Amino acid sequence: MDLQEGSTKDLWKDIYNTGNLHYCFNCSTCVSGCPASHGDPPLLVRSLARKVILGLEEDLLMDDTPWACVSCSRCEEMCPQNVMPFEMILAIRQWQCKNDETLIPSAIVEIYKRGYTQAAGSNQELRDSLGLPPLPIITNNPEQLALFQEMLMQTQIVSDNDYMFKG
Amino acid sequence: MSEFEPQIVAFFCNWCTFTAADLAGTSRLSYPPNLKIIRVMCTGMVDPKYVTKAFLNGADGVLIGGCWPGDCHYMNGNLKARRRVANLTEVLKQYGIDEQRFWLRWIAASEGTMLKEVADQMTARLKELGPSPLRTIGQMAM
Amino acid sequence: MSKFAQLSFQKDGMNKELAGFFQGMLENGAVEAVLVPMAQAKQGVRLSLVTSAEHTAPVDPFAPIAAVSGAKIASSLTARPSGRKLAMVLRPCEIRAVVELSKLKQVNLDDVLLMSVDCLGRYENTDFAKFQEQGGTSESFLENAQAGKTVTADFDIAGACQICEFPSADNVDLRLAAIGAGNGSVFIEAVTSKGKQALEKSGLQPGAAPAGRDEAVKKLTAARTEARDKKFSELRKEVNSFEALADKLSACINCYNCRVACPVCYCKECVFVTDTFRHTGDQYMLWADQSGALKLPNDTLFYHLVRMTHMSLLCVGCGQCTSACPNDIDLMPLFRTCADKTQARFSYQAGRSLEEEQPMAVFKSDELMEVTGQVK
Amino acid sequence: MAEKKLTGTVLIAGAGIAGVKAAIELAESGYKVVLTDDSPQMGGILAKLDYQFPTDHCGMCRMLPLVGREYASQYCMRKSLFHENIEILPFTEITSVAGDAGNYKVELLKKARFIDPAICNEMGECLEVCPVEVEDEFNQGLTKRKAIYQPVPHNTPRMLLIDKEACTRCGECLKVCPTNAINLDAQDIAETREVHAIILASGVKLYNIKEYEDAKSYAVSPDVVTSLAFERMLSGSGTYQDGVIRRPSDGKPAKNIAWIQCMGSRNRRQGRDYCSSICCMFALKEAVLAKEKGGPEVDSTIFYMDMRTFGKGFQQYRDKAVDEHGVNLIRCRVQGVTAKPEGSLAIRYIDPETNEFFVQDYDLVVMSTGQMPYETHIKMAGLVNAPLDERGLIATEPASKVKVEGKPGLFLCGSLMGLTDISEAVSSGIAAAGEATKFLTSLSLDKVQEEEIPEPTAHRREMPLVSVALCKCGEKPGAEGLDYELLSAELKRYRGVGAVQVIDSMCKADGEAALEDVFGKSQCNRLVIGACHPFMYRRHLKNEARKAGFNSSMVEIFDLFGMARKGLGEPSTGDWTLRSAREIKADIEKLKFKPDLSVSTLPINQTALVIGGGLAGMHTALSLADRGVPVHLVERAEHLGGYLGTQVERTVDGLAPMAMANDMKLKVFEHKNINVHLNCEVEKTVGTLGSFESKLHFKDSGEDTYLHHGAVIMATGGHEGATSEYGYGTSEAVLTQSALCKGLTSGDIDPGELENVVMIQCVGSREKNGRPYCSRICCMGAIGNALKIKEMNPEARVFILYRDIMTYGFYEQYYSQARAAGVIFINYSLDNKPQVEIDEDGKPVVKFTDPVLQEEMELPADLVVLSTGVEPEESNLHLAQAFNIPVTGDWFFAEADSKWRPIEFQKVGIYAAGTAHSPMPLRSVLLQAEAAAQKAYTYLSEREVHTAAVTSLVKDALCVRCLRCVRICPFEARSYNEADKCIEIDAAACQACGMCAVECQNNAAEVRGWSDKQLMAVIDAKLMDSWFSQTAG
Repeated sequence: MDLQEGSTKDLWKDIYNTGNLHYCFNCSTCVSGCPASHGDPPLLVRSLARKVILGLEEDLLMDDTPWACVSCSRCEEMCPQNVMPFEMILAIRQWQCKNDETLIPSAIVEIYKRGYTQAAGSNQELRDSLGLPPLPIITNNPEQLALFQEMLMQTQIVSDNDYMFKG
Repeated sequence: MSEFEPQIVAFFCNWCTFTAADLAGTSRLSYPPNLKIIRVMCTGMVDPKYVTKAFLNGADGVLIGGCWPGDCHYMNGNLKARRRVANLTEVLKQYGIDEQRFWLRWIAASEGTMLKEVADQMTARLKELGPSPLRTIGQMAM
Repeated sequence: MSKFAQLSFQKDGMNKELAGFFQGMLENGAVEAVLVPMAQAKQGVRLSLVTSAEHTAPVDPFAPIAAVSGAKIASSLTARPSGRKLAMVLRPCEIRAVVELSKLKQVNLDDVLLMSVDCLGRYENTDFAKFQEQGGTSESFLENAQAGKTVTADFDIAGACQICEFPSADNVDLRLAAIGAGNGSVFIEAVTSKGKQALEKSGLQPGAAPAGRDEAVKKLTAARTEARDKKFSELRKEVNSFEALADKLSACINCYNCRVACPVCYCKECVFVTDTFRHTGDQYMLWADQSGALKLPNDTLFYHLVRMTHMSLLCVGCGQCTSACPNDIDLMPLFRTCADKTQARFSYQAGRSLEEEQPMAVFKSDELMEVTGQVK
Repeated sequence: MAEKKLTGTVLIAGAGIAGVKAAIELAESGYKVVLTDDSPQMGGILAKLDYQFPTDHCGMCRMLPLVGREYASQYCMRKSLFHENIEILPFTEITSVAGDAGNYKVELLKKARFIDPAICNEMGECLEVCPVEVEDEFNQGLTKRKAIYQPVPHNTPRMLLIDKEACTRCGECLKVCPTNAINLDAQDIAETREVHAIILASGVKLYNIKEYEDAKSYAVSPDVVTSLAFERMLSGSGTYQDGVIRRPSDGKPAKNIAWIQCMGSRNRRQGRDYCSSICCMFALKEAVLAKEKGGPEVDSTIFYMDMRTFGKGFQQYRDKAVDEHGVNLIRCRVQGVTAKPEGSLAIRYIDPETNEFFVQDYDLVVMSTGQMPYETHIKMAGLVNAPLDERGLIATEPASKVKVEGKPGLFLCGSLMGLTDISEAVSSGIAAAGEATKFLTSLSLDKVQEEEIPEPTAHRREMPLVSVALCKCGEKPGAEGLDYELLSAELKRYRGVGAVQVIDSMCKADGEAALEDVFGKSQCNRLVIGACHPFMYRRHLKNEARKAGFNSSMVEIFDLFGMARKGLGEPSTGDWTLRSAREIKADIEKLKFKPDLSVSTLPINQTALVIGGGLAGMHTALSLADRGVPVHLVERAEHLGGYLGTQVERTVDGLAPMAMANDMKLKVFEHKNINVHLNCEVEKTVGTLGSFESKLHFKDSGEDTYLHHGAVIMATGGHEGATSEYGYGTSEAVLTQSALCKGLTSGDIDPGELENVVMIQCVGSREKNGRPYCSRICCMGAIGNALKIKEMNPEARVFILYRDIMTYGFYEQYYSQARAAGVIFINYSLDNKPQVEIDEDGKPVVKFTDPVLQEEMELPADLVVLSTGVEPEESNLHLAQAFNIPVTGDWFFAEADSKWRPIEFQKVGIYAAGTAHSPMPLRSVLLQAEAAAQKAYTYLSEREVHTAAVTSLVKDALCVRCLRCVRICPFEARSYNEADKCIEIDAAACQACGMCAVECQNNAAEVRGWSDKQLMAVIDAKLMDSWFSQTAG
């Protein structure tokens, strides 16, 4: 990556213009406990911050991971530098959409297909160890899922782009 | 016939081991009265003559207690002591007084418990071994 | 690579040749003085300090006697050096002692040309007198001894020599090599550059090395080592307790001759004759009170044990302690067996090298862990 | 009282290590000290640490005075500290401070202990019966203690007290107390002290995981402990009794242990934008000890952000920990700990090398809880009404860490200065004492005047006849169990004993009369005193004895409540008495052969030699000169100033070294007490403390002169390291930080023209085949320059490629500032260094890997700036030889002890200041300079100093000059005088350790008062008794 050619110096101003962003010192607190970091590809909050700071525009536009955030805001609570990573993620989502009206986050497709954006099964082991029942996942319940998808079809963004969801 | 009570001459360094003995005392960790404690400023001050004399005068065991390597108030007196002990042991060993009767141990100021353990172990060991072979000669060294 | 020069001679001509050699060294200024064994007016051979070339005639360096350890004399000559170049002709055991003494600043080798003689052993002083009366000479001794015949009718070489594994000396500049030199010749070997220069100056022509020497030295060493180990194991069986030690020393009269004769007992005055061991009458009474009876002098065992702890690390096994004892206590084996243990503990060998630090002069933080057997 | 006013007196608030050091220092130089502490103990957290980095050893006792050692206690400082001139008031609060510099009125509140130490016989019956159990704070709550307790287990005397909060007033203790020492209705006592100066040393608190919510996601189980608790788990006096590191919850051995760094530190969100600066080394040390003590199967892992090994030897320690001990370091700040049902503790982290996630189970998790400033700052500032600075710390004068701003007579030390480790705490204690001394001298106050008691002649030659005086301590019922009748009878029988007398209370006034009586009646020439806790008033007793007519070196003092009493389980009268008898007999024997210990005085040439005319040297010189000490200041170059003072315009923390240097130069040249020698070097030196002679060689003139002086300060400084890495020298655009700094100030470099600047840290530093050490100041330097560029041209992009950012303590805030200003910090590792290529038009192109994105980056830079570290002066090698002092492998001077004697050398009278010791920021340089000046002043302020009475001697007639004693002496106290051909002893340096005496086989070397004669007599006595006690049953 050529930082001279390939980076937009002031990108952060467009995306997330707060005093806090730059305080980030990549300590990894945000990622180490992030539920979405279990996903594939994982959501790596600190990498997003780094991309914004470096101004890696292309890269950031293509990046789906912000949409994997489950808004638990743990990163928000734990960040020692008050970067407010969750705010940043929302800002990145907005910026992505602003830059491409046609953008349909893969997350929506995931929601349509299985009702959630996360690999929710991933912490099943931990749930078992704590004697918790498995999560009531909608995919285990086909007719409910059908109704759910039907409902989503009503929404404009889905119906307008139904080609992406069918089959 | 009362049980054999070994006589142990214990040279303790003023800084670490003597403090540990004190600590053991205040912590009510009573150690056997067999220990005849002699405070020296440093284990590096313990002359082989003293140990030899103690044995010749009928001590059943000699214990030298000092700071762990690196802790010595005088930087390295304990390291010198260790060499001297090794040397003297080689001499005495030939005639029947070996590592079982002549101990060097590192006991830090905080290790009151260890001091008690060492004292107990040595006393027990010497009870097994019985009186020092030198007692029988009765040739004192003054 | 060391250099050799050969001295050849007819029967009874060895010392004449050697005298010539030393004369040469003095004349050509290789050295200004020589310390060398010399025949004395009537009988006996003693180390003598020669400063004039005209006086080298009586030299007899191979004479099988060492009435006083040459190391002690080396110390008196060099501890406070004269500044004059001095050659010292000493036996291997004396050389080893010199090495230790120089570490203790008791010998100063700065202006010294150190020379050794091959040694097949020495006779006790009284025996040497007999040896001479029976017409023994250094040449005859060298010849017989190399043939393994050191025993005469009623005496043999000193016990120490019988178990001495160092017939040839290291850490010298020049060697007077007789072992394996063949009859009628002695070789002078220059070991160091210092030695080479001296040899050149002495005016001798360099020649070939003595063919059989190394082999002969090896053979002799092997034999003596075997004898040594035999002696060690015998003694260890015999003296394996303090009682046995006390018996062994029962004849001791605390005259301290052993330490006076010992080349590495370098104290001006032994601690046992200082105030530390001078006591009052009631002190003795009190000690007697404790055990009911007190042997006097009371510190016999104490003295010998302390001397062992002090000196065994530096013991070179010369046997002067035995020779010096007026009551024929054979101290040498006691000390050598002890030294064998103590020196091994610090993988030290007294007299081996000038560079090796004496065991009590060095210490490390991560050594001898077995002594306490403790880990943090 | 008028007299009191005359003697300079200083109050020190806080008996932590810094306060204690300051107290010892002032006491040593002859001033009175009042040392208070809120807590009932002394020594701060140090009392709890058995091991200190980077040596992993304890050596606190090395802080004790060397030369004036007879005035202070001579034993492990964990027991406690006694010094003639120090009044120690633990468990005492300062309620108010009135008055002003030179005349403070301090109101104290001595908190009620409910147990009167003067009466308590320390047998601890009460401890047995007290029914209340609470967490023992000494063991960080890992163990329990009673409501009646002893703050530090080592304390002698035990200093028992009752925990007011915990006590239920059940009165059980009252029933068993044989001495009625307990008074449950005791009240706090208010007292007043008048002092001339005050040193604040109250330290700071540690982050408390119970108190703050951001610890909650970590402290999820009793097996998640603080680093201090872990320290107790390793301590012989803690929970490590059976030699196993055990989990608090179930006592299972802990094999897999994790450390989590920065607990409570480096957290802007919590308003803690600072680094605790000790935790990294603390954790490394604990991780290593865990492996050493727990054995090879123990696994240590540290989760960190930056491993801050900035101090002397720290980086080397880290390398050893990783390479030799196999400690795992993972650069990841984890979000929390999960307690698994089966009891293990799970930690999820991202592997910085691969960006992969792992979940690892641990048996034990240690939280590296950091130092917490502010609270004590606010409290102390309030008390003495001192200003706080913008950081919230007590404001100090610009360049000083210890002088409170606008408050002469008020000083700081220890962690109040910002957050310090032991070494700097100790230095600061000395420096604060130094500033205080300066202040006291400016008020021309007296030092403590010793009571003049004529020393009776020692009757050495006479047949020794000993009298024994047994103190009953005013019938202290504690002595019940000790049969004085039997004891005296037993002793009377002993030969050499002239008289035995039981005295009611020796420590009280009538004791004196009683002693005179003893001396008068008996014809005894020696005296053994048996008393309780004699160490508390040892000198008092000796003085009493002197007045009574005994030569004080012919007096032995025996602690009736000491060894004879301790170690007995439940003493039957017989045991205690018999033991005491044996011990006293041994003392009698020792005394009989004791020589006359006359104190020798050492004349002091009251002049100092300071080597190095940099900021450290000049500051030291001025500090001494201002106190009236003549100084020779020697500088190799043509001009003063050194590296910093001639090369560096500004430092990140707002100091102006060059300006400061110019200012100092003027003062130095004008000062009547300072004699500057330029262009010359010290070639060789002979002599010892008080009388050195140094040969000075002038380079151009080739002349030599000789200087005479009493002490030496090494202030040789250092300079920026050299490099050939990263294309340095091949392009104008590749330069060092100092070059950039100069360029920016001179205007040769115009930030306006800069688009991309790349700074590379640790060039040649912290590399085994380079400079193995961390130069400590480079990160601050780079950040300073980066900020400057940003300030002049916000558009410029500044990248700093670093390995660990070493902004310890409050320097962290500059790191934050830099990030806020948009400086981009990118981490690199030693095995993947950045590459710099110079393109055809001479422009450097930097290639590096961004570990966050795991991506190769490339950037053409207008400037590549290299932090090439600090190197010591080569001349150190020569000086080390000339003065016979050691240097480290890196050619910095090797101080006597990295923690406890950071300013001194083993050889007394020689001190190091500033970069000569190790690289450090300017404020620390000046701190050390102040400390070095004080160390020297302690001696130079006197015409002569008394050396200790107990030192080693040479019996020349017996000496063979083998020099074994010279070689073995650890204090360079013995030397061979070539001229006179004899061994000489530096009585000031000799610490009487006796190593020479053993090394010398015929006792030509001997320690006065510890002769073979005495020791062997003691052995006799010890065994003799055992013989008849056996026969006697």
